[in-house]
Amino acid sequence: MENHHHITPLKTYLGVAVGLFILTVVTVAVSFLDFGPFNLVVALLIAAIKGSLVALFFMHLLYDNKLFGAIFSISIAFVAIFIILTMFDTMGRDMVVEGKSKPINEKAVIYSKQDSSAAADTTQSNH
Amino acid sequence: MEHTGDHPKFLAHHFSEASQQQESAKLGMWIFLVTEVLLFSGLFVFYAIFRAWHPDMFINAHVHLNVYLGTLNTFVLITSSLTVALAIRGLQLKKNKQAIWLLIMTLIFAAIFLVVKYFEYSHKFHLGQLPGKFYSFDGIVGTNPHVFFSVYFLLTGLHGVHVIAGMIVIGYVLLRTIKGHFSAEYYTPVENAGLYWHLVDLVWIFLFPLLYLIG
Amino acid sequence: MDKGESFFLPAPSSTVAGEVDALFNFILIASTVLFFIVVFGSIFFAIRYRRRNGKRQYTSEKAHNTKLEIIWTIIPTILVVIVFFWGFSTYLKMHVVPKDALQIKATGQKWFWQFEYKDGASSTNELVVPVGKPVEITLSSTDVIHSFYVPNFRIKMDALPNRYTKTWFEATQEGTFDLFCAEYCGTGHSKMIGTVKVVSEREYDEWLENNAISGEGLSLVELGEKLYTSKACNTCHSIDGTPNTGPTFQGIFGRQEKLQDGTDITADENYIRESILNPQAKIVSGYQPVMPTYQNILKDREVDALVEYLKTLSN
Amino acid sequence: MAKDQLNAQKNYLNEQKGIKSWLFTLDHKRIGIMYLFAIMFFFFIGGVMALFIRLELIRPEEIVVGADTYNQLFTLHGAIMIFLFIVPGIPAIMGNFFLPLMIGAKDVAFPRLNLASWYVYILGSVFAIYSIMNGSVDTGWTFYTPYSSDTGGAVISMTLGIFILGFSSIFTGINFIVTIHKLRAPGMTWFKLPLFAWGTYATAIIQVLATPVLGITLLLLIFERVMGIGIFDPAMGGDPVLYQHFFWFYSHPAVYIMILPAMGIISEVISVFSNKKIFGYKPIAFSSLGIALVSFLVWGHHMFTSGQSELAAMIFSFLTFLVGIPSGIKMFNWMATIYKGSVSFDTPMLYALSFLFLFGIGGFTGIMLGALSVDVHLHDTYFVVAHFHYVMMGGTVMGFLAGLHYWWPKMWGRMYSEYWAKLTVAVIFIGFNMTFFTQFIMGTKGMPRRYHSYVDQFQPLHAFSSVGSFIIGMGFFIMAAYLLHAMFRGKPVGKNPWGALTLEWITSSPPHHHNFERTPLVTDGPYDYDRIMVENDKWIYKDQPVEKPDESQEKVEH
Repeated sequence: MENHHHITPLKTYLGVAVGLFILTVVTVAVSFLDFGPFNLVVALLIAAIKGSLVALFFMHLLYDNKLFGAIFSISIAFVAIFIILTMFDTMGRDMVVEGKSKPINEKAVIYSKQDSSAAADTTQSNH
Repeated sequence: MEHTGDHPKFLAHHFSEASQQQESAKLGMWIFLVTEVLLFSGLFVFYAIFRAWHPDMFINAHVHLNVYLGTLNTFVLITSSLTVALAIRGLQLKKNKQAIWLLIMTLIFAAIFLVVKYFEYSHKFHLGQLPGKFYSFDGIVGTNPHVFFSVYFLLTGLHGVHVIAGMIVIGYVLLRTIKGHFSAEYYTPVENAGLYWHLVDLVWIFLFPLLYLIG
Repeated sequence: MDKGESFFLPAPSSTVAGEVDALFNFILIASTVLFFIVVFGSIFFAIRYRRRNGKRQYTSEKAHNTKLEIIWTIIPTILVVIVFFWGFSTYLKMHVVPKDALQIKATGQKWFWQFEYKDGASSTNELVVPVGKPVEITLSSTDVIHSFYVPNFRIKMDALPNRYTKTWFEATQEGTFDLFCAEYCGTGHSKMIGTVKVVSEREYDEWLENNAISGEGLSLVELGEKLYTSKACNTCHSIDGTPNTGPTFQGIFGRQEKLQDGTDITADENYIRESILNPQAKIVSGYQPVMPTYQNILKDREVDALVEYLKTLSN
Repeated sequence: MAKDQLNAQKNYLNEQKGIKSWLFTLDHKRIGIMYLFAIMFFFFIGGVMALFIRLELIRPEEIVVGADTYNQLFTLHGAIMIFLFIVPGIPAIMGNFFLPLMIGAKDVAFPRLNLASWYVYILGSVFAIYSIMNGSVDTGWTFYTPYSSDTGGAVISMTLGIFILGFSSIFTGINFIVTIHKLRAPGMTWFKLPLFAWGTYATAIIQVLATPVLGITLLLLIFERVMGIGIFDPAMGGDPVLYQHFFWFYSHPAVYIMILPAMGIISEVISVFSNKKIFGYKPIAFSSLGIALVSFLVWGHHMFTSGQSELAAMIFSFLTFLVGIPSGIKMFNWMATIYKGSVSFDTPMLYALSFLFLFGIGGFTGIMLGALSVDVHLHDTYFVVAHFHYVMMGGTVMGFLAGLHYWWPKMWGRMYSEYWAKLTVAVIFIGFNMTFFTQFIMGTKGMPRRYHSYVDQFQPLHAFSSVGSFIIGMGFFIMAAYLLHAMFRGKPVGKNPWGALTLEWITSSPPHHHNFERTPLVTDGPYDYDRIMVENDKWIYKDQPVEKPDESQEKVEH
């Protein structure tokens, strides 16, 4: 029964941890550089590498039943579906009729309900 | 429930072997982790949509977060992930004492994370950088800056709740380890607690750049 | 039955209605044919191969027929692809407004529609449009989501708060058609029914002219009486004493009302005026604070007219 | 068998006695029974509300309730029927009871989690009841913003209740996936799984993937109400259409949580009562999985008139049609199964045939609603109401009733009166079509839904529909009577009254505490009616007419 359990060498664990520390420093460092629209891509790429390290080694996906890895990937895929399909709507509302579907008041309507004087103050301070 | 002779004590009656029970428990845990990921997904969509609508506001607002504290917390969480992984390794190698100490360290790191978070939160409360209609800070240019702080507090708040839940779970398996319930043959609950804790770490790995480092 | 009305569909009265109906009928016929094959086929087989005198029998081991399976996958697939493209092309037509369309602004509000035309003309709950001309409706809402739905035109579009949405139609026949609110919006949802009056172009121009200088030539009381229905006061306030969403107007002027905070008030000119323009200020006890404001909807003279009209109801 | 013999025989019902032995049981069968009673209670409440709604709609003016009460009634009817009856219904009752039996397991993988899910269900329903008592909710079961962030009433407690119910659903889902993966009896390969197991498996996947999103959506809704976080409420800079995306990301797949297990039951019932191998086992199994996955890509078809972008509408419409095809394939397969079978018309089969009829109509009207231009006309009218009642009630509830009658003798060891049961099928079928087919016509004529009163031209149709609804109500009343009678006084049955081949029928009726005397060894497929026949609880093999070949078919007797 013991041979079911894979025991990861200490070196691997420590190596992965050091890798994660370095990547953290890197991602903070590059955030001070400006890649224009690629800022987000770079940040997410580094996060994805870090995440994979955690999943593969700390969570043993590399050695364990492949089913677990598949299940986990499915969850990520569905998050992606959720974001992408929703954005097909929110990003494409002006495609047919220009100027439709935009907020009438970008800075939000003044909050007219009685119990929210705080919010009304906020919105007014923006004007 | 009658147990036949060769059934170890930890084996429930409806399983025929220990490996079947262990695999089942782990499979169940992984499926549970899927539900956790999808629970967070709603907030990620919230973030993505509003960031795409008001990119300037997000950039103007995020500078009010403290990158240093965020980085510190990232280090803290990664270390705690390492200690919990090593604790499981300790159990596998029959070094129960080592495992107990590593689990205690994990709890300490989790507590440090929450303390740092507390300081960040109280600073924001002080300035009025609060979600939704409680927002009263004046100094961020852009459309609806209160939305950024809604996203910030919801994401870190939900994550914080998971940190607390993780601490409870780890505390529970720590107690059982101290009581000697686990051995090199049977340590599935510790393994599952570890999986949960790694997921908390994993979520933070994405939250950190999205909230603190954009721009 | 009206002209062109079928068993299922009301008379088609706009340019797109015909296309929508054609697709509807296509799906209806295709579905009926398939339904007969599958469902009545199943029932027929069940009867044909029923168990005689209660004896069970061994049955065929055949549980697979590639040819058949391919056929009954492909045919429905082809059908739905046709339906998809057909539906999409009409849908696009519904969303691309012709350049020369007449512009009308429609605002949904709990629980009536307010329409604004060019030259400051306006109407409530009655949309007047010329026949044979494309009309673009720009929709928005002041509170919750409403939906602009004219069954005879086969158009529907939600009216959202803080956003403009658009729809358009070209009426093909004169007449009066129902206008429904199709998105649930609260207590008065089912009373949020208006009409679309399709008139000839000449009549439309006349109407526009008369409406732009609203109420001139009428006495205040006459104007008030007209406003009582045209501005949808009657949705919530009766004039015959029956209680509704709001207090009845019968005998309202000079009446003592108990307010929610316990104080008493006499309904005089000032109170009525305030209640029209700022309805939440003083709520009569027993009623919900649900009335919308008529600020910016009613002109001063119109408020005066309503007050004068209400006075007449107290005699 | 005499009555006392059945009571003397040891089974899960009399193994332990007392209320405590039920409340703390870990036995999946007892938990299934507890779910049965809890869920039936809410079905009754929801049904009574439906009757009040129909009563009110007989004439346009007010009859029994005012507009506000009416709005609360249809909201609660929807919320209760969806979240407390139809979503947990088949998985939690039939799945809990029969899934382990069908795959030859002693229990579900996590019995404690299973019991917890029942308590979570009860806790969630307590919140729901609290909000009914405490001002009630009038938002419609969809809780659309900004109406729901503004209206009075107990929106927060209701959404919290549904949030809690979600956990119950997730627990059940996790349990089923692990059970099917890890606890199948020896010899039970994936392709020897009964199709009901495939159905619940696909359902469980959706439960696990979709329910958390409902949870976060409702939390966001609560935060929007309490703090105005600005995601959904336009008054705070939010977007109400975004709420609809969030909501339907769960609620559309949830439709398949409701229908997939029912399709599983129909596959079982049609095969058993045609005494014939199911036609196209693999297409049916895989179409369940296919439906489960594609169902996540189509939610936007609830929003064609909501002001979402035309591009999104196009994509969602196209994907919607894709999800229709697997359902169509299933219909053809069921027809082919009946062909050249040895068909008997027992009550479960009559429900299965009703299912084919009603679900067929529901499916085809779904095609109309998926077509963009037609949907613009039909959206938010009674056509939609009729469509989803044909799918939900004509599909899921018919499947549920088929399963209930199919498995009732196994659950209680006693048979109901076939005469009354068949009569009830007829009553419900007629009443149902009267009620809801009329609503198709109203819908195409343009009658919007959620109307407390309406324009006069719809009056005759509404009245006709209301009469139908009372006929349905009568049908369920008769059913409750004969089923309760059967529970205590019914004629005891043997192991296998229908001659079915799935594993739950090789154990005694009712099954005993540990399900099987010994773990069964599976050698035959679940639908091998071409070579096995069961007469009077004897398994007769075509090629070996006398002897039973293996232990798995050994009778479990004492």
